[in-house]
Amino acid sequence: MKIVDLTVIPADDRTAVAAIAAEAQVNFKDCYQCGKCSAGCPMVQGMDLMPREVIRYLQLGKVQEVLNSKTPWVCAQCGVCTARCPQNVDICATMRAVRHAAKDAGITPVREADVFEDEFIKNVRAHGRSNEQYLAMKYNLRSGHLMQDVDSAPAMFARGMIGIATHNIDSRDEVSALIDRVLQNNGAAKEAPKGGDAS
Amino acid sequence: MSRIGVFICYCGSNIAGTVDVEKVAEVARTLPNVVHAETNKYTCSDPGQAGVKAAIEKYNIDRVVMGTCSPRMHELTWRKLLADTPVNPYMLEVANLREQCSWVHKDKEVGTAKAIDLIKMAVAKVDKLSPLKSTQIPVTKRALVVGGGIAGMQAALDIADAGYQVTVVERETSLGGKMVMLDKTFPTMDCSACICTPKMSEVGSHPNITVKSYAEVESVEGYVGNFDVTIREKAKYIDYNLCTGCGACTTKCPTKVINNFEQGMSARPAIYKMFAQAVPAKPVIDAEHCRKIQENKCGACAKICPTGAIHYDDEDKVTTERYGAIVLTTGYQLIDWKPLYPEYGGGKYPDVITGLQFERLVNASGPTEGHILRPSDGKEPKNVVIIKCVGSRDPHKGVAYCSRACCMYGAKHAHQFLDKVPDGRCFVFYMDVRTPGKGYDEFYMNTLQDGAQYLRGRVSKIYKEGDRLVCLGEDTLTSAQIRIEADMVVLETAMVPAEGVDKLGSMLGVTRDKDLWLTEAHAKLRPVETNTAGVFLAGVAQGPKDIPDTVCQAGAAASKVIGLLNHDHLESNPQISRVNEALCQGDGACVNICPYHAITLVQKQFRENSQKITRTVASVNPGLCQGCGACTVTCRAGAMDLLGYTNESLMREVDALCQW
Amino acid sequence: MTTYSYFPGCSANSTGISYTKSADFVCKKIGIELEEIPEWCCCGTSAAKLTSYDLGYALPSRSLALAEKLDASRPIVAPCAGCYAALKDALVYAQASKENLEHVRDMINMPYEASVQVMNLLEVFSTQEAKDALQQQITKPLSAFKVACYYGCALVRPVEVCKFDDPEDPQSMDTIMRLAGAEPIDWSFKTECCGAAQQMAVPKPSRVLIERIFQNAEANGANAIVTACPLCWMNLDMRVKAINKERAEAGKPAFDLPVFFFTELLGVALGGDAKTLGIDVHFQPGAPAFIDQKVKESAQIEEERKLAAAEEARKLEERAAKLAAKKQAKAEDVHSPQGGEQ
Amino acid sequence: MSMVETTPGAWEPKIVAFCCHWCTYTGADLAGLNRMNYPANVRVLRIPCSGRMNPQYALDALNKGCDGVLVCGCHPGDCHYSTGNYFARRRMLVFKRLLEYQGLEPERFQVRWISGAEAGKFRDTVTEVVEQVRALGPLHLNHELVLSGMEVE
Amino acid sequence: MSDIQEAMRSRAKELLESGEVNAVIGWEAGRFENQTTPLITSQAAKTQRLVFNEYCVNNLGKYPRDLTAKGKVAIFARGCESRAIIRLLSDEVIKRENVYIIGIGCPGMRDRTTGELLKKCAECRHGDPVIYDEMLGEPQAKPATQERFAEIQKIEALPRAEREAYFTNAFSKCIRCYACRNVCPCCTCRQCFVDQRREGWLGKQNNIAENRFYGLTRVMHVGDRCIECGECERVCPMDLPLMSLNRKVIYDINNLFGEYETALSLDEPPSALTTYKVDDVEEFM
Repeated sequence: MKIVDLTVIPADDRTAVAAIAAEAQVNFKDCYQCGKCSAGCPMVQGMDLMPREVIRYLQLGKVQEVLNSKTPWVCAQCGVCTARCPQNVDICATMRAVRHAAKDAGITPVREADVFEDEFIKNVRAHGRSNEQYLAMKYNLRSGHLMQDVDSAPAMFARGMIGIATHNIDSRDEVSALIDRVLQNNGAAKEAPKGGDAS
Repeated sequence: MSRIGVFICYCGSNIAGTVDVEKVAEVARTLPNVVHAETNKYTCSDPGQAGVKAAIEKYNIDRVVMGTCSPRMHELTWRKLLADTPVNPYMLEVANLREQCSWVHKDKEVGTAKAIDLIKMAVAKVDKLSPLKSTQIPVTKRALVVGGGIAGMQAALDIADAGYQVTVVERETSLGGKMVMLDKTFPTMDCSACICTPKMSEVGSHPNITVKSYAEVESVEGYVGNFDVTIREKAKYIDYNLCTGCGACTTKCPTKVINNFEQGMSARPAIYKMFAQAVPAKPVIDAEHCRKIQENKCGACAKICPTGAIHYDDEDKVTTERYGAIVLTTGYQLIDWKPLYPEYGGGKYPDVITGLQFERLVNASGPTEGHILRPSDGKEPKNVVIIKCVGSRDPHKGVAYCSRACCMYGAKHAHQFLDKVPDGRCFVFYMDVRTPGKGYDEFYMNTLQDGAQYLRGRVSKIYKEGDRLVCLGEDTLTSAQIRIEADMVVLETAMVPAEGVDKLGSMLGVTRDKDLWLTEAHAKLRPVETNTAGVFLAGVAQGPKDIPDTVCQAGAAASKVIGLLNHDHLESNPQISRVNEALCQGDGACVNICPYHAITLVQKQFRENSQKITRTVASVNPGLCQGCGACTVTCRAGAMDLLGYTNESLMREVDALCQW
Repeated sequence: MTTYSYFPGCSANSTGISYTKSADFVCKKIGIELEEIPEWCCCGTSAAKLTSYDLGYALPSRSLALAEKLDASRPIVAPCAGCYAALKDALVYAQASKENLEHVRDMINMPYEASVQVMNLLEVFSTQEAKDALQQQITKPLSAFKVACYYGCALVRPVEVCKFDDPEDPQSMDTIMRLAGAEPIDWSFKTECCGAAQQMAVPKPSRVLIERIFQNAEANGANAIVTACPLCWMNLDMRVKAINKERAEAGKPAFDLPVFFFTELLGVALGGDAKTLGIDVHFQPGAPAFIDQKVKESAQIEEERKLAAAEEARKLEERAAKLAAKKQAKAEDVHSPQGGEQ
Repeated sequence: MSMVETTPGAWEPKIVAFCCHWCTYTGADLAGLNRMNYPANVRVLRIPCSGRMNPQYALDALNKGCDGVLVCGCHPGDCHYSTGNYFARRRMLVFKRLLEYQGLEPERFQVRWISGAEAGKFRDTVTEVVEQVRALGPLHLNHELVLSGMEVE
Repeated sequence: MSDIQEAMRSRAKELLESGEVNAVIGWEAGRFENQTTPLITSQAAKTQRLVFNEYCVNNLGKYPRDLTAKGKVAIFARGCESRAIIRLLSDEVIKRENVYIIGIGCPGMRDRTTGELLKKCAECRHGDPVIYDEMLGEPQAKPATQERFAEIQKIEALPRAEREAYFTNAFSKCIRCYACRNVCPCCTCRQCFVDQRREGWLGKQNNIAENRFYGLTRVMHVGDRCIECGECERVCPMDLPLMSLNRKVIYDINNLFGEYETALSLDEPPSALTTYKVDDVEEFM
C-alpha cells in the first residue's frame, strides 16, 4: 500500500491530465466510480490497475501512476466499458490516449504490446498489407517469446494458410509514404517505426 | 383633480429620530394636488387610525400617501383602514420612511431630505392610480383528488374529515396505489396491507368521499374555487348498485389474462377484482379480453350472477363537475428497464426481477403465498443478488436523479430474503447507501448484521450459465472483479412519473421539471402548492419519496385545501394585468411569457372607423393572473398594463425621483 | 444482382481463407457480385489507432477513397469485422465535419468525399434481396445444427459508430442461421471480447476469454460456434487445442465445439462441399466430419418432420371430413318435414 | 431644495434602484431592521417582479437626471412568480450591452440578484454602485436641441 | 431580368383578371433614370407598368399590412419581402390566406447614382425568397459579401468615449421623422410608444439624448424580431447607422442564447427575449 500526497499537484501533471482528457474527449469529473467498466472488463487479469482506478488517478491528477500502469497496454479495446458506462465516459478512448501519452514519455509498461504494435505498422509499411507469418516471426524475435504459437505454424503452412510468398501491393510505396507523412506530422513521429523490413 | 392626503408617522422615535417629520409634512403640503398633510405619533394605533379617517372625511381626500414603515409591514393595515372610508383601498401608496430611511441613515438632515423625496415619489405615483375593486370569487366547497394511492387517500380523508366533499379519481379498478402491493414497510416492518387496506375501506365508506375508480380526468376548465372537471369513468360492465361483490362471477370466467397487480407473475380472469381487499370491493370486466364482449361467446358470468348486475352493453360515463380545489397525487411507475439494459438480459431471464415483483413474491397474499420462489422453476433461490440504482443515477441509459427509496427497500429485501431463506446468501451491489430518516441507518446496519454482503459497484453483466445467473461486478473497495452465481437477481429500478401526467399537468398549468415530475410553487416555502392557485401536490407525483414523506405531504396538501375551502369567497387580487384592446394587435407575445396561462387570445368585434371588424386581442383571466407584470414588458405596443403598478404611475414616480 | 466493392482484408488469403472461399461460394449462389477494390491496403486495425489517431483514420481512408474512385454509388463490403470497424470509424470521422474531411484529404493526398457506405457481410446477407435468394436456394436445411452465433466486439462497438445491431444481444446472424434451418441458441457471450488482438502481447489473460466463450456456448446447448470475423475464428479455432490441454491437466473436460464462419454453414445449406468451402483447413480437425454427421442428422430430422406434417394433415382432413358429415346429417335433419317447423 | 446635504453644494450621485417586492425589497427592509448603514443616494422604487422592469423606466431615469440605475430581483430559480427573473435576465443582458455599446459606463446600469435574506448584499451593492458612480462623476447627456444638419464634435 | 419582368407582368395580369387577387404589389419605373417606385394596382392593364431591374430598392414586404383588409393581394417577393411577410404573419398582422407570394430570386440591388451594390444588399444573407406560393425564374443564391457583424465588431472595438461620440454625433442628425419606423416590417404597433402621451415614455423634444433613447427603445422593441432587411437605414434621410443598433441586439442574442436568425420559416420558435433557459448566461450574481 502507499501514501498518495494530494497537497500539491505539479502543473506539469495537471497539463498532462488535461491533454489526455482533450485527446480522449472525456471529462473525468463525469465518472462517479461505480466500477461498471471494470466489472465487465475481460482483461482485468492482466491489469495492475482497474480501468476505474485509471480514471480515479486521472481525477486526482496523479498522472504518473497512470502512465506507468500496464492497464492501458493490456486493454483489448473491445469497448464494452464505454458501451455500458452510465455516465457516458469513453474509457476505451482514455486508454488509447494514456497509451499515446505514455509512449511520448518513453514509457512502455508492457513491452510486448508496444513491440507488436510497432511490428504491425512496419509490416504494413513494407508490404501495404499485413503478412501474418512475418508479423508473428518478427514479433517473436523482438519480444523474445520465440516459441509463441509456433506449434500452430506447421498446421497453417500445411493448410495453405501461410506460405513463404508475401502479399504485396503495387502501390506499397504510396502506403509507406502515407504512413511516414502521417506519423511525421504527428507527435508520434519520434517513435515512428521506420526501418526496412528484410522481406 | 385628485385630492391627496399625506400622513406621516413618527413611529415613536423610530422615524422621528432621524427624520424631521414635521418638516416633511410641511414640504408635502406644497406638493401638487396634496390637500392635506399631517403627522401622527403612532399611525397604526387605534387613535392614529381614527385620526386618518377623520382627516379623510374632513378634507374630502380621495387618495392617500402613508409615510410610515415598510409596506411589507402595514400596507394591508392601511388598505383595511381605507375600506372603512370613502377612499378606495388601492388609492394608496406607502413611502417607506422607516426600514429604508430612518433606520439606515444616522444624519437627520440626510434622512429628512431622503424622506421628502420618498414622499414626493409616492405622491407622484398615487396621483396616477385609479380605484380598483377586488371581485369576489365564489368557492365551491368540494375537492378533487386525482390518484387513489396512499397520498390521495390520506389527502381525501383529511379533507373529508374537515367536513368537505371529496371526489377521488383512480385510474385503476381499486384504490391502494403502489403501497398496497408492498409486503412490509421499512424501517418498522409492519405489514403494508395491514396499514393500507383500512385506509382504503375508510375512504370507500366515508360519507363525504365519492370514489370514481377506473376513471381518468379528461379536461379541466376554470380557476381556483371553480374548476370544472370532466371525468371519464370507463365502462365496468357491472351495475355497482346491484352487485353484492360475492365474487361468483370471477370463478366462472374461462379467460386467463396476465395479472398486472401480481407484476405478471400470475393470471386473472377477464372479470376480476384487482386483489382480494380491493375498494370498491366489486369486480369489473376487462373488455379487451372478455369473450362475450369481443366475440359474443361465453356469457358465463352473467348466467351465474345472482343479482343480474352484469351488463355487456355498458358504456363509459363522462361527467363534468365543479370543484374548488384539486390535489394531484398521481404517483409513479417503475422505469421500463428491459429495453435499457440488454446487459442484464433485457427481460430474457425470468429470474431477473424488479423490486416490486419481489414484493409480490414475498407477500403472503402474492402468487407464491409468501414463499420466495423463482418465477422460472418455482425453486427456492439460495444465492440472491440485489442491484440498486438500476435506471436511477444513470443519465446514459435511465434517469439522472436518485430515486430515494431504493436504498431502504433494497435493505428491506435483503433482510426479508435472509429471514425467509435462512441458509441463503444475499449480495447487494450499491453505489452509495443513502439512509437519512428516523431509524433508517439502524435498519441498514441491522441488515448487514443479518448477513447481507454489500458490494460497492455497479453490475456490468448478468448472464445465464446452466440454471444460474452469473453476475459480473466490481467490488470497488478491494478493486476485485466479482463473479457471483446467483439463483435470482432483484433489480431496484428507478421511479418515473406515472403515464399521462404530462398531459394532466399541461391541462392544469402545472409545470413539469425535466424529468416530468410535477413542480411545486417553491422548492422550500411552497412545497405542496403549484403555480396554479387551487391546485396542490402530494406524494411521488412531485418527486421520488418514501411512504412517511408521502403521507406528510398529503396531510400538508389537505390542510392547504381545507384552508381554501374554508372561505365562502376569495378576494381576487385586483392588481392584475389589463389589456387595452385599442392598442392590442393580438400577436400573443404575452401569452407565451405568462407563467399562469392566464392570457388567451380571443376574437372580438370592434367598431373602428365606423366599420365593424373582428380582431384578435389578448384576454386576461382574472382568476389565474397573479399580477407579476411580465406580460406588460413583453408588450411593445404598450397594450398590456399592470393595475396598481401602471406604466403611467411608475413613469411619474421615476420622474419625481429625478427631481431631487 | 447487386455488386459491392470488396475489401477482402489482409487475412483473406491466409488465416481467413475459409471465410473467403465460403463467402465467394455463397455470394455466387445468390447473385451477389464482389468486385475487389484495386490496390487496397491494410486497414491498420487497432494497432494503427493505438500508434496514432491520425494513422488510424488515414489507412482505411485511403482504401475508402480508392473505392470511391472505383464506383462511389456502391457500398463497400468488408467481411472481416476488424476491417469493417476501422473503415466505418474512419468514414464516420470524415463525415462528422468539414474540417475532419479536409484533414483526411490532406493526410491521404487523394480526392475523397467520404460518400461510400461501409457494410459488413452480415449486413449484406440481412438485406431483403439476399434473404429472399437464400430462402429459395437452400437445399439442405441445417436442422441438426445448434449454433452459438458469436459476433465479437468490432461489429457492434463503438455503438455510435457501428449502429448496426444491438450491442449486447445482436440478432442478425441468428436470423440468417435460422433462415438456413439451424437453431441459434440463446447465450450470453455474443459480443464479449475473445481477446484476439492481445493474444500475442498479453497471452495469459487473453486465453481466459476464449475459454469463457466456449464455456457459455456449451452450457447453453450449442454444438457449434459461428463467427463473422477471421480474427475471432482463428483465435477460437486455433487456440482451443492449447486450452483443452490445460483443462485436461486440471481434470476438466475438453471443449468439443467446432468453430465455423457463418458463410461456411450457409454454403453447406446451399449444397457446397467441405473442400470448396474451406472447411477442410480448420485447425480443429474434426470439422469436416462434424459437418457430414450433422448434415445426415439434419436430413433425418427433415424426413421425420415431413412425416409428422403429413400425419398432422391427414388427421386434420379426417376431422374435417367427420365434421362435414355431421353437418350434412344435421342439415338433412332440418330439411326433413319433421324438423322444418321452427 | 432637497439635495443630499452631506457636504453642502457638492455634487452627489443620484441612483435609482428598481427592486422586486418579494426578494430585494424585503432584503432592503431587513437591512433597515438590522440598522445597517448605506449611502442615502439611492431611492428604491418597488416593482412586483424584476420581470416587470421595463427598460424604458431606466431610460427615463437616465434621461431625467439619475446618474445610475440598479435593477434587482430574486435569484434565478427563486422568483415568486417562478419565471419572471429568467425573462428579466435575458432582457437585461441584452439591454445592458446595448447601453454600453452606445457608450454608457457599465457602472451606471447594473443588475443584481439579491434575496430577502441578503441584507448585507443589498447594503454592499448599493454602497458599491454609489461609489462607482461617484467616481465617474455626473452623467452628462447631451440635451442640446437638434437643428437639422448640425454636427457635434 | 427582362424575362422575369415579362413573367411578372403576365402573371400579375392573370391573377387580377381571374379575380384571384384584389391587388398586386410590385415596382414601376420612377421619374428619374434608374429609379423605381412601388406599384400597387388593382387594374390588370396597369400591370404592364411593372418593372424588375437592379434598382428595385424598396422592400415591398410591409405593404400587405394596409391592403389585405380588402382581400387577397399578390406580392412579388425576394428574400427581404418574403421575410417581412413572415414577420407580419407571425405577428398576426396579416393572414396567410390573404397574401399570394410570387417569389423571385434577387441578385442584389444597386444605388441609382453610383451604381454600387447597396449596403443592405451586400450584407444580405437571404436574397432568395424563403417562402412563396410560386417561383418565377431561378434562385440567385447570391452570397453576402459583407460579414454580418463586421460593423458591430468594429464599433465595439472603439474606446468607450469614442463610441459615445459616434452615436451622439449620429443622433445629433436625427430629425425624428420616424421614416425608419414607418418602413420597418417589425413596427406594426397600433400606436407607437412615441405617441403614447399618457405614459410619456419619451419627450417629444428633438434633443440629442432623447433621439438616442428613441433609437434605443426602438431597437429594444424590434431587435429580437429584426429581419435585417436594412430598410430603416436605407430610408433614413440623415444617414443614421441604424442597422448597427439592430444588429448589435442580434449579435448579442447570438452570442448569449445561441445562433439566431428570425423570419426564415413560418414555424419559427418564439423570439429569444420571450423565452428563457434555466441555465442562461449569468452575470448578475
